[in-house]
Amino acid sequence: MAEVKLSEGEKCYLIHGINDNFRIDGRSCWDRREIDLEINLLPSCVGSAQIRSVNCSVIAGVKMSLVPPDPGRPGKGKIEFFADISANADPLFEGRGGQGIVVELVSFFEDSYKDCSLLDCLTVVEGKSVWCLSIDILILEIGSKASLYDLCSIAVKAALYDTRLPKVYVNPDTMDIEIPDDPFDIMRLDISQIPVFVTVTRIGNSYIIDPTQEEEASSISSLLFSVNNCGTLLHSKKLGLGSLHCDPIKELIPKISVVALELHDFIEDQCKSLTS
Amino acid sequence: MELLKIHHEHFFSKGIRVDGRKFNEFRDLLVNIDSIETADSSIVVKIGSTTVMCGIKVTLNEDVKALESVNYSDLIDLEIALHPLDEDKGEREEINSLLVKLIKGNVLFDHKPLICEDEDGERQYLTLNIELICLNNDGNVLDAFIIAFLGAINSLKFPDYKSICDENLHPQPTSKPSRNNAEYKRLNVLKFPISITAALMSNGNVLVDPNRDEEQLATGLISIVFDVATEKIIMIEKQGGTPMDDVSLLKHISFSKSMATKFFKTMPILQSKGEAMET
Amino acid sequence: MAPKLRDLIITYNNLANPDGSALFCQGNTIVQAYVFGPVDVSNSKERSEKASLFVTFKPKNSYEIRKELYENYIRTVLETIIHLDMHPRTSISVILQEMQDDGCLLSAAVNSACCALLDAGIPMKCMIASVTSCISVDAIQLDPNKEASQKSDGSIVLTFESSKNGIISVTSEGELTFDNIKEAIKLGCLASKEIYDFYHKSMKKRFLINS
Amino acid sequence: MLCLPGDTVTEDADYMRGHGTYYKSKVLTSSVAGCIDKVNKLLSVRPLRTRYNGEIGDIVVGRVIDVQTEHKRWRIDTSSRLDTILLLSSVNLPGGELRRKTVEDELMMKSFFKEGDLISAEVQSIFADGALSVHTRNLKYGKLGQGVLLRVSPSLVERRKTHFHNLPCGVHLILGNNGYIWISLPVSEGVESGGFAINLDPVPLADREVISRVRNCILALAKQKMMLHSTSINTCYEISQSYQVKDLIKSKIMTEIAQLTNEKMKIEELQ
Repeated sequence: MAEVKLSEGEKCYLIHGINDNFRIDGRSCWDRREIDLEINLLPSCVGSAQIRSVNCSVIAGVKMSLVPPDPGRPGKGKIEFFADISANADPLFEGRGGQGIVVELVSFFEDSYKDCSLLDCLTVVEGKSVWCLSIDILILEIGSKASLYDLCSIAVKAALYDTRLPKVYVNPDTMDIEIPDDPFDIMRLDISQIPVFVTVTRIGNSYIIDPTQEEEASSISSLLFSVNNCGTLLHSKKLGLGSLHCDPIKELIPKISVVALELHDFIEDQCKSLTS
Repeated sequence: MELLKIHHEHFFSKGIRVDGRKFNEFRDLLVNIDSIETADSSIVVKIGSTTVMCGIKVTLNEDVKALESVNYSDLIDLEIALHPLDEDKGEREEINSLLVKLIKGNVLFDHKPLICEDEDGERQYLTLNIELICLNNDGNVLDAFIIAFLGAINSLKFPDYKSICDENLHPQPTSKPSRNNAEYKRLNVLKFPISITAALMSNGNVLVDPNRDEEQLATGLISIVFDVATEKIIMIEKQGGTPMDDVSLLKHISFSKSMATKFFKTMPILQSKGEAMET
Repeated sequence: MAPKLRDLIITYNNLANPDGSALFCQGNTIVQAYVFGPVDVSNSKERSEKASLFVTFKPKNSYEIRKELYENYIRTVLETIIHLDMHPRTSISVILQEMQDDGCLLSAAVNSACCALLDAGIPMKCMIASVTSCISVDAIQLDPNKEASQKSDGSIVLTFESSKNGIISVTSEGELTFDNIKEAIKLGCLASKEIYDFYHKSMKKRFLINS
Repeated sequence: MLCLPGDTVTEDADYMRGHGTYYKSKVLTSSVAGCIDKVNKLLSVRPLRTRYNGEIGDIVVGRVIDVQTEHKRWRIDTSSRLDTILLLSSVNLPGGELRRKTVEDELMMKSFFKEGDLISAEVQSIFADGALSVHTRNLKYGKLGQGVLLRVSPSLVERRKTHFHNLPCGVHLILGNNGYIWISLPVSEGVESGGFAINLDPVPLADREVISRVRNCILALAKQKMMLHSTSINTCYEISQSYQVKDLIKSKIMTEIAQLTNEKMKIEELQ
């Protein structure tokens, strides 16, 4: 992503606008741009989703395998995340440039999913064998870094919605695992508990969501939250260098829950309408 | 560059090349085996003034033991170096990837002798450390490398794994045991790759075995590797450059095939098991 | 019966940031191509007489060994057809992302690169079409899927150019006979015409939408 | 007519070679995918999308990439193939047109234009390798103040007599030939001081709404590859009034207003 450098005039215009709750494209601070979601597009994955917004495009694919569980967590499945900024969305990313974002993204996903209830339904034989879901996140294009997190979380959640695992039968005597060939004998995952990410970006004296590239260039820093379907904050992280004062953040939290719930509803509605 | 081109084209118009060769003629070939004492097999090949060297050393391989099944390609360790003073990164990568594809991608020899069992019935694996070095690059390094590789594999003799183990423990580079020892093993070569490289010139001429000047003037290179035992094509590689129509391409392939066969017959080192050359 | 390619789908300009982009599907093999440039380039990579071309192939799993072979092959093909001398001191980068491999990945990558270059409006001498055929003991198959190509004894990838239908690049794997190659060229010639037709059709569609 | 690379444009030797074509053994051949454009005897093929091909006299909007004091020039991004050059000798410095440029001015270059600044300028000359050299030696040109920059494909902006527009809705618009479009409030005459001082007072909300509406209208038109000029933008602006500004970034509505604009303009052309 080429670092956009703004002129003083542009920056000033932009920040004043946000203080008036009227952004350059006419949105208010808490409006999101259109999101276009598609699921079930990669036949080689058990679940996949693509998400597109202005200047941003992310594909998530899920693959599965049977593995022994971690000794400390015998009844829990595993989820692994891999991310790749494909084709460096811009030549400036070439090589190591994109690596920082990828590492941050993956570690935030791992932390947010660590105690997700989804892991419980991935157990096949407790202590012996569990499903391991490998989730590949392929970032084709980046608009702004802050909105990338939000979009990736939606793509992953939608891909998990789309995921169909084969039903597994365990022979009670030998404890052997049988996977029937029947393509219709499948189970779906309960995705309701899966968190989504909401990033708020501080510009001037206000917080906004889903910043454009220009807005991000004039921001001080961003806060990233993962929120589950009850509106509870699971995990958070600060992006960028600027320092933020605590009090306004406290006031933000109810607002973030609302935004997150909207996203949860959006994913559910979209996925339902896409599958029916 | 322009002058060089005019110079060469002057000769082409008379049907010969600057060094006096015909278009379809190879340069003189010189082969010298066992020039490196510390290697288990070594060979120096000169095509004109292009000089390459291939050395093979057999060592014990501990790494592959962890693998579930050990394949042919796991037992080859290939290292390729163009002359360090003459390093063109693009060219090196290209030759490197082609040779890896040829040597590791095809089962060229029977690798069973490299897998041994010790007294406890445990499997031990030997690796061929093959080093291909270009000492002087005057064009057509690929063909020279392949001849060197084939020659070196052919004349390779290695002791069984126990003495290699001993050698690892107490290295004795000076006391190299005599080669006539009956305990030495050989590899059974299955395929005999011979490569014919030609340069396509802008005026439509096709020059076999181009030297460096000709390579630089060429608008494209085509290499075809034949297995002379079966007369099959193991690899055909033309990367970019002037397009060739189907007729001339096929013509070139059949010509190269006869060339490769002829070439092979003139070189006993490549066909025999190496004994004939040792005297 | 004329041998058939799998269904082709091209989506041009599917991304906003690059100068040109194309999503190329050949059956279930999908490659996303991006083109950036011609743009100014750092002094170390600059060539005073023509544009520098960079090709990056991004496999799905990063330990793919064919990456370098593919990059070399594609770069040499593109160097032949792009008018590099028209934009001196600039760089053109072509980035190819494997999205899904169901056989003929190299061919799909070459074709997708051609589409993205068309989309970016980069001057080229002609178009290219790459066709893979795989050979087993008794049969030759055009545009095989992954399963078929794994079963076969050898494969050959031919890249044709559109002006005289000459062969720009050839690369092969496994053992082939002379007749195999002859047959593959014949099939490839026919198939490449089909691909050019498809380029025409898909471009026409794109122009119609936008005018 | 649609041409793809390698297709013959014409076999008639009378025609001249334009952009997007080349001679292949004396036959004029297309080198890009695009439509054939015929101007008298000049044949060119115009692709849907390319980088900006500058011509002398073009008006461009660009962003300063860096200041090269040692070369006495600025590098400007104009979405051209090579970075555009603005020489210190091609700018008017505060204090009059004929002022001599001194060593102090060289050291002060950064205070005139610095990295990230936006400028409007005119193409002065084209170097042999295709790089552009621009100048700002006119009061119209110079540094741009508060406003919004848009980037569209250069092929959507036609070469016209004027690229500076004061739209009836009350915004000032610079349609750069390079596809960079600048939207701001109108600058009152006489205030332009070679554009070195800029006004940073907050812009009233009502004016902001107009600017954003124009911005979204231009994006809607550009998405449908419609040519951008004052007429099309004005028409679209009026049509867009039935929607709120923030709805204009929804793709459905964008398509709708662009199509309505297209129809309305066709009707007006007929009249």
